[in-house]
Amino acid sequence: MTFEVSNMVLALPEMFMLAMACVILLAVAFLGKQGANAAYGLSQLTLAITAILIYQSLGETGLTFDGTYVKDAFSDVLKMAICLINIAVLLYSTTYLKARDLFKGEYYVLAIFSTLGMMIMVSAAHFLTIYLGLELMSLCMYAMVAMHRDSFIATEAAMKYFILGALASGMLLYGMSIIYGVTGNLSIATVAEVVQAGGLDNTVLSFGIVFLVIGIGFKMGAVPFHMWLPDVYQGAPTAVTLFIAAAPKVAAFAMAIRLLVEGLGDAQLYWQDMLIMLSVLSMIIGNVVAIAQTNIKRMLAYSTISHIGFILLGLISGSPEGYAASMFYALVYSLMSMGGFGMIILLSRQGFEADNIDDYKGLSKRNPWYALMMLILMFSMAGIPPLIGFYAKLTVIKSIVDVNLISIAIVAVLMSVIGAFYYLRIIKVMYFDTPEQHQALEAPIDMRLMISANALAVLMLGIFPGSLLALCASVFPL
Amino acid sequence: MEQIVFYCFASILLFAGAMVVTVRNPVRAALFLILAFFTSAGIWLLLEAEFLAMTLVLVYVGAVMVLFLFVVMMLDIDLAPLEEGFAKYLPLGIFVAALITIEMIAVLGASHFGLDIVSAPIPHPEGYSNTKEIGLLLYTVYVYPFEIASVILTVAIVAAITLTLREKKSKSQNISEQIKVKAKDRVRIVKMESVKKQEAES
Amino acid sequence: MTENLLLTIAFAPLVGSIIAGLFGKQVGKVWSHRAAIAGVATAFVLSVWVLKLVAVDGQTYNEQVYQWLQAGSLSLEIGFMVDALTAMMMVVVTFVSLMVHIYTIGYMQEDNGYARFFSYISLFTFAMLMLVMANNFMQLFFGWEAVGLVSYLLIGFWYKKPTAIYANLKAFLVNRVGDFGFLLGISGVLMYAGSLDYVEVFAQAPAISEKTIAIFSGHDWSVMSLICILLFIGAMGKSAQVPLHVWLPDSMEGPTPISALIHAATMVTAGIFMVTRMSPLFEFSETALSFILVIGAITALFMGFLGLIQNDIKRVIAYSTLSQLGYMTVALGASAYAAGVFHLMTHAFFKALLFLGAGSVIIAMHHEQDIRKMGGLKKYMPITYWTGLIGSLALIGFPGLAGFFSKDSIIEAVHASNLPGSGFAYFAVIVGVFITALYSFRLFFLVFHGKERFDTHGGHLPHESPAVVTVPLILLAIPSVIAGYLIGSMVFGDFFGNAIIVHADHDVLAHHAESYHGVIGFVLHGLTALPFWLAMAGVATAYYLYLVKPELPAKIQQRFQWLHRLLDNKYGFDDFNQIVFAGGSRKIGQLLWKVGDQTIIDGAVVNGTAKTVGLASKLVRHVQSGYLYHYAFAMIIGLWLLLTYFVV
Amino acid sequence: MFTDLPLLSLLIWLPVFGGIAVLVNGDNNPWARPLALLISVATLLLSIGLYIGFDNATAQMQFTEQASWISAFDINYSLGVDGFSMPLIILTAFSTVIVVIAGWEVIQDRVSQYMAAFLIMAGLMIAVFSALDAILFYVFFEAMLIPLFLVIGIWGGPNRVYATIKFFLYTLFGSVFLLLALLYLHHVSGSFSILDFHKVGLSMQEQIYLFLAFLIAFAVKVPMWPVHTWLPDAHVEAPTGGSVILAAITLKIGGYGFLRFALPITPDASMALDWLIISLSLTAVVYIGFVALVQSDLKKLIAYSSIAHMGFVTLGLFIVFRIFANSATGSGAELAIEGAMVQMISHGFIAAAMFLCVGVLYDRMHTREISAYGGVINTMPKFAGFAVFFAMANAGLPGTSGFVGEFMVILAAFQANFWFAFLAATTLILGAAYTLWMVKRVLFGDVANDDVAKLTDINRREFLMLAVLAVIVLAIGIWPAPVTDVMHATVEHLLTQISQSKL
Amino acid sequence: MIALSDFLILGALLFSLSVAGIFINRKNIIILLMCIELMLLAVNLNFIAFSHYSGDIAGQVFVFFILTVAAAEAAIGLAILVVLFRNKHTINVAELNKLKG
Repeated sequence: MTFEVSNMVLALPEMFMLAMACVILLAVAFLGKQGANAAYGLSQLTLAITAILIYQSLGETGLTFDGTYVKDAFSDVLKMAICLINIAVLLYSTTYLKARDLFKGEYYVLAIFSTLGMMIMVSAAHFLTIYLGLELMSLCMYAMVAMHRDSFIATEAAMKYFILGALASGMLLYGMSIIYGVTGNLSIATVAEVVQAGGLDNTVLSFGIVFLVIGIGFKMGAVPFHMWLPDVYQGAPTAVTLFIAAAPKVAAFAMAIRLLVEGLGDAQLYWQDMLIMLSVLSMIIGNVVAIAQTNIKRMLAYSTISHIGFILLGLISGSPEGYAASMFYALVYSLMSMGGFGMIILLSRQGFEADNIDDYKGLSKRNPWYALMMLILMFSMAGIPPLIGFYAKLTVIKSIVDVNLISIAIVAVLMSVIGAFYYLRIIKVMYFDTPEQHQALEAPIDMRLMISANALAVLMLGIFPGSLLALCASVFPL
Repeated sequence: MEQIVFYCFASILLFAGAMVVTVRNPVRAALFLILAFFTSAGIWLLLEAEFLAMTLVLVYVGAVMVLFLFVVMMLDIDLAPLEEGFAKYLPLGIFVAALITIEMIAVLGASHFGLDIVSAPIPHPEGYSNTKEIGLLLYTVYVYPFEIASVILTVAIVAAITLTLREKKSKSQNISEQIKVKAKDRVRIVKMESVKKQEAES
Repeated sequence: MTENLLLTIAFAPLVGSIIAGLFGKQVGKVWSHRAAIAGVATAFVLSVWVLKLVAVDGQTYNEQVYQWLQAGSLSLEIGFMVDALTAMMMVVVTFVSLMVHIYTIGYMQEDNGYARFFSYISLFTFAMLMLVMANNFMQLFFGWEAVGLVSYLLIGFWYKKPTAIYANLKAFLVNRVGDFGFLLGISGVLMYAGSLDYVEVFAQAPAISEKTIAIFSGHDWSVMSLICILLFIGAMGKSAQVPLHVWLPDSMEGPTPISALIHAATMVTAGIFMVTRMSPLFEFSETALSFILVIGAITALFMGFLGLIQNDIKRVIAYSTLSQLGYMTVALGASAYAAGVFHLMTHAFFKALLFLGAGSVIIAMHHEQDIRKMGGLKKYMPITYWTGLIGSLALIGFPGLAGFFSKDSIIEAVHASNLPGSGFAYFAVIVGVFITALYSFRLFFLVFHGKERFDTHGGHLPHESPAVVTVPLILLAIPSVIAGYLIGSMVFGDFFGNAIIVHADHDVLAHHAESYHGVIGFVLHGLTALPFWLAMAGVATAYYLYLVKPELPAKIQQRFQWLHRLLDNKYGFDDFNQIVFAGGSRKIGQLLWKVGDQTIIDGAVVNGTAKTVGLASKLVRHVQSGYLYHYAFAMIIGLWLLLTYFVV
Repeated sequence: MFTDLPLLSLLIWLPVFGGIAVLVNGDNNPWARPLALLISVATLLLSIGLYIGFDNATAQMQFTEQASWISAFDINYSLGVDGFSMPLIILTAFSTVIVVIAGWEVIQDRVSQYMAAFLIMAGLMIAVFSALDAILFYVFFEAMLIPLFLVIGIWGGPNRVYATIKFFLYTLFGSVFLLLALLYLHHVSGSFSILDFHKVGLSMQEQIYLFLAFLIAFAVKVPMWPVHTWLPDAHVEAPTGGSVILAAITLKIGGYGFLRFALPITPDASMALDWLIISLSLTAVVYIGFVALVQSDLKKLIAYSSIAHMGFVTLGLFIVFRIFANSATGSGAELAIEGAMVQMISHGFIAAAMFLCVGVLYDRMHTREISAYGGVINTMPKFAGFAVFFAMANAGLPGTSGFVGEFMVILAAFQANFWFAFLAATTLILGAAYTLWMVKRVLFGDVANDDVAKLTDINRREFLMLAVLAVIVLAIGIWPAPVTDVMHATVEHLLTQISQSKL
Repeated sequence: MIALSDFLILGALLFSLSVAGIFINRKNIIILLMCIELMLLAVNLNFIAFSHYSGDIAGQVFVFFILTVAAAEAAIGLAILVVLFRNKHTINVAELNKLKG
């Protein structure tokens, strides 16, 4: 219970970000109309510097704040990823917000706070920090969804998101309380020790795990706790959808790892089957329902659900390789969905959301380069090599094949075939149909460059996935 | 004695909870919720969580529920349509809820947490202060969560303001803007035909 | 004999063909036919030289040229085998071919496809030479199919004629049915002999003959019988034996020279040649021989009948060809291979002669082929008339002419055979003699004698054909007369040596040879024998019916309406094939396509899956009703499921 | 000389980067076509280097290259060829040249994209044939679908959307099972090297499942009955170049897959389930033969004929077990496998030529309905000559390459079982029937209508490509030994592999 | 003595009640928010009971934070509600159905 600065330095990125968040808040409060630009600039700076800070401290590990905060390779990599993802996300969103009179400093304040929440989750070593990080992240996102105050659907989405999110938080807490009751501890490491030691009441333990799994399932968007996801994705302003779709999934994944793997790794027997159920249902429902969608945001939402099913596969395997695979998948998914929603922003304009699939008709004629980028993203999501999405599927399926869950693997691959259909439909619309609109793109140059970089990264990482895979593998030592 | 108190509080709590769920008037629901909080606080006292019991009353009854009531009053909610029936899927819902409850009770019941399994705690020594204990922890071990909680509250403020604050039309003058004004911004000259063209009758 | 010599023989016509075919436009008509004729003439001259080497010097040749393919221990090679049989065939082929080449100059003078025609017939010569000179089954099959290809091309030579392109398709397909059996036969040979080389296979024959194969489980069949019958099915296709004969009459849609060359003299006899070549195998299977005997007999007799009622000059000859092929086949069945091949040779000469004669008539009639519109041409076309007479007499087996020797030896051989079915075969060939004479002279009389029933086309009287047409007729007439005198060495002598193997039990010719005392004796004996009198009776009947009482045939036709209809429908083979095989396959195809592919596989399975998924998608979509309480309820259901499955 | 160069890498990446270069050049660039031609010809020349430098005597992988690719999973960039893959690589390179020439004038819309798609596809397909690492193989195996999907979808016919999506999902459906199988093999063997897969021991049950996975994957690709229905649709809608590649190369990947994966990795299951493949193959030959007979669309007819011909490939590959059991002479197994290979190669040329012929007609008349034609020979004699030649080759006429493979397989099939040969040999009749009936209706007869009367004969470009193909078809038919010689050692090696039980 | 199970069952009943409230109530979003408060109350009860019986005060600290967060949550929830009401002039749950399918 002593305060040592040298220990607290481990949390420097979070501290820095918090400080900067306050600076941004002040800037917004005092700069008036100029605040938004300043907030945007400062936010990007914050994210960049945070990423650099994390990068520089790579390799240092340890617990601090009396075991509520942990810094390890896992947290460093994911936090860095979250920062980088959000840099791109903010860049994309800004274009969108500016075009719709939503360009306000508060957006960035909330975004940075939310990012902070994610980082706290990722670095949590205690149930309490997980919970608080989660709430910090979620509360910001509820508010962000509602930020388009004049939009019916945005507020409706926010309300649904909020109610269901709170419900899920309640469940998660309930689960935590039960685990606390069983193990008598709230620190993840200690819980793990107690569980490993055994002699616990298994019924109650699995009872608690059920609630934890529901909480995790909700945050990730796994069936049947997914119902918020399509509505929120569709209703939220695309900039916010983009924000929700990318980094929070990484954070939710981190939460799953912290809770289930680090905390309850020895109770894998209990949560494995639950996750199998969620995973299989997610893959089926996500892919099947996506087929009937006409709104691309909604379609991508369902596709997200199916991707979540795949991410869960890696956890199911219960092996370090599987966790690494899941992590790889989560990162890759973020990269792809960022690109996908970014593309929607790129094509949208004032008064035109570009969120109907038909809006993409003949894109390849109107704009071959971006059609190609979208093609890369779609094929990647469908899991066709040599794009990165393929390796994501490959690694998770490999991990469950390695633990002999062949039947699950068969479901997974079959669903990926069904899934390919709706991605192909986008490509079909872009390439095989004749254009109905002829307006030129209105996006600024940084947006264009970023989206190209994003899609090309999907391609290049697909051709050379080795380093990213190695990175993920290194996080989970055997 | 304790048991009688507990069961009293418990039944009032459940009753209040049930009423919160079922009454149609939000004001009454809020009031029942306050009742529930009070009884909860009583139960927490039984569990020797004095500090939290007080916090519950102060924070919840004092602040949160007032906020609720305030919003209920502020929004001019037309209650009439809210009265309409909500019973279509009710049986199914109740059934599932009942099942879950039974399952939960089965897990949490006496077979797992009865007195023979979890014995009563050793009473605290004299001079034990629940508030002090919590306070000690809060500012040492849990300083990090504490900071986060503060951030959450900040966010709540920011978010609430962002969402609900409407920039009023400022009544103060902005001189530079007034100077910049040009005639064409202020006066629109509309050319009109002196005689309105006859539309072709269809 | 050297490899180069044989290569030259085979490839000289091919070179001619390429020049005429690919460069016909550039070199012009004249050089086209010069090139082609030069090629064939070279082949002919050298073939004669080869025949001399074989027959006189007793040389044989069997060497590989190159390895075609190797798979494991199996080596398929291209090579030549020349023995007496080959040499004889080479001469016949190149000789008839040369004649046809020359004849074509006149016959096709006005045709647009002049060069193309020369290219085709030279190509045919090449293919036929490859067939006969092969030393293995693979190459034999190559030649076999290649002549089929050329036949296809030539029947459809006038590609604008719907009947021609129908006929060529039919010819190819029917031949393919035969090839189907042939290829299976070859496969069997490979399986049991482990090689496709003639010599090696023949060496294995005794061993193979002891093996059995269970095609239908429980029934062991003799492998040799199976192989031989399969091979013979190939021969049935190419040599137009019942029931695979249907293509040959239709093939007359092609230009007349190829009717002579391909569909009378050479290609159709490939089957006969093949069976003869395979005699070391066939001799081990009496079943196969009986089968051949019966099939041949049926063809010989019943195809003859059909010749009686045809009115198209070429079709009459075509049916006659069928019937004669039946004779040859009967000879094979009776193990009288030498007689069969001898008949093949003589038939090649006189049938080519008849066809070319018919062609000459057709030219004179301005491409009118209906014999009811001819008559009395004797005085206009003396050369054609006399050569035609020689041909016809040779065909009916008039003593002293080529056909007499070959046909008589066949009849005698069948008579001596004691295989199952030989009785029927003997009956068939005997009756066939009468029929042959009847239709041959019906044709002869109707064309050359009697009233002039032709349309004079505004005063243009028919006239004799030019020299390029008549010279081949004369040249062909010569062997038609004298070729029979080779009987001594070819049928009864040891001309063929080891080329033909006959088991002692079947050796009907050897038995026959004992009573052979030279040509004169044979002729004299022939004059007293039954066939001669039957032939004379046939001629007389024809004379009576068509010259003396021309109105009688119509009455007979009235009287035997059903019979006429039966013959007119060619026993219904064509209709049967058309309805059952052609129509049936199309029906099956439609069924499999529409029902199998489109309805079941695509409709039910492929699109059905897609539809099901789509439907499921639409259904599940409704669960996402937009109502918050449904969403919450879904979560509760999830909770309930998890609790129930994993806790309680 | 050639062994010093990383020849396979060059063969893969030259067309891929060349394709990208063409793509970047843009559609309005007049150099798109010459550049594409240059690259494709260069690739072809390089691939001939492969033939020259190839050592016939060994079954070892040759021209091997090895580099670490995804070290985390021990996935390597590992290349090499043997007697099976080398000819197919040359075929690929050759077909690409033909496709580039075929699209020279015909494609006017998005030319550089068209050329680039084919060049990239060529690189990917060469990579499929030369990959020795399972994942590397799979990556290229799948990646190839993308350009093909686009080619059919963008330049295809009116019903292209249905066709492309059907094609894509069908093949994807098949290949995901391959992926599972490969992952499982990795699980068992601890390596992704295909050659290690060959060595790994597997129980019967494992083999059966693996075999079925391979079967689904490759049966769709080949395609075998009853998973063939994507092919006619894809062919009908594809532009000529797409059809050519589809028929010449894509289908071969299925056959190659059986050779590389199914047979050596799961020999016991292959033996136990050979009846299945054999019956499906024979069904393909007979059933599809009948179906082809009644097609009214030229391309559909040829597509069905492709399916029937590919039936010989699978038949040839899987009768070996019966031959082992039956025949004392023992050469039948080699005959069967080599026959299947020759059939693949020959079909690559003949089907390509047939589709080019249809393309020639389609470019002029813009219809593929057989009934719209008739008497084409009158106006296009040169073309008709080629068409009849290729039709004959398609019908398996001796002297053409089409004969060789069928002949070898039928000879071998007899050694397995008389009825196999019997049913297989029906192709002699059916193949001739549907091909020649089509020829009759399209080419022969009097000029059917005014459109036919206006036809012009093939130009020099078309003549060139058809002539080259004709020469090759003829050459292989007359002397197939150069094709088969390169594979003897490999075939023998394969036969020893599959004759040793893994149980 | 009151058994731990009694408290837990009470918590469970309260939890179920609030959960049921969320899907039974179809008319009024405010009541939904209240249900959530009720649910957190149940959780808190659990924590405190466990904390009491194990003699570990950490559970009570947790409850403290839950209370804090719940307050913040309520604030944001109500803010969203206000925005929603301004847009739709209703807080009827059944009318929140523009997004579906």
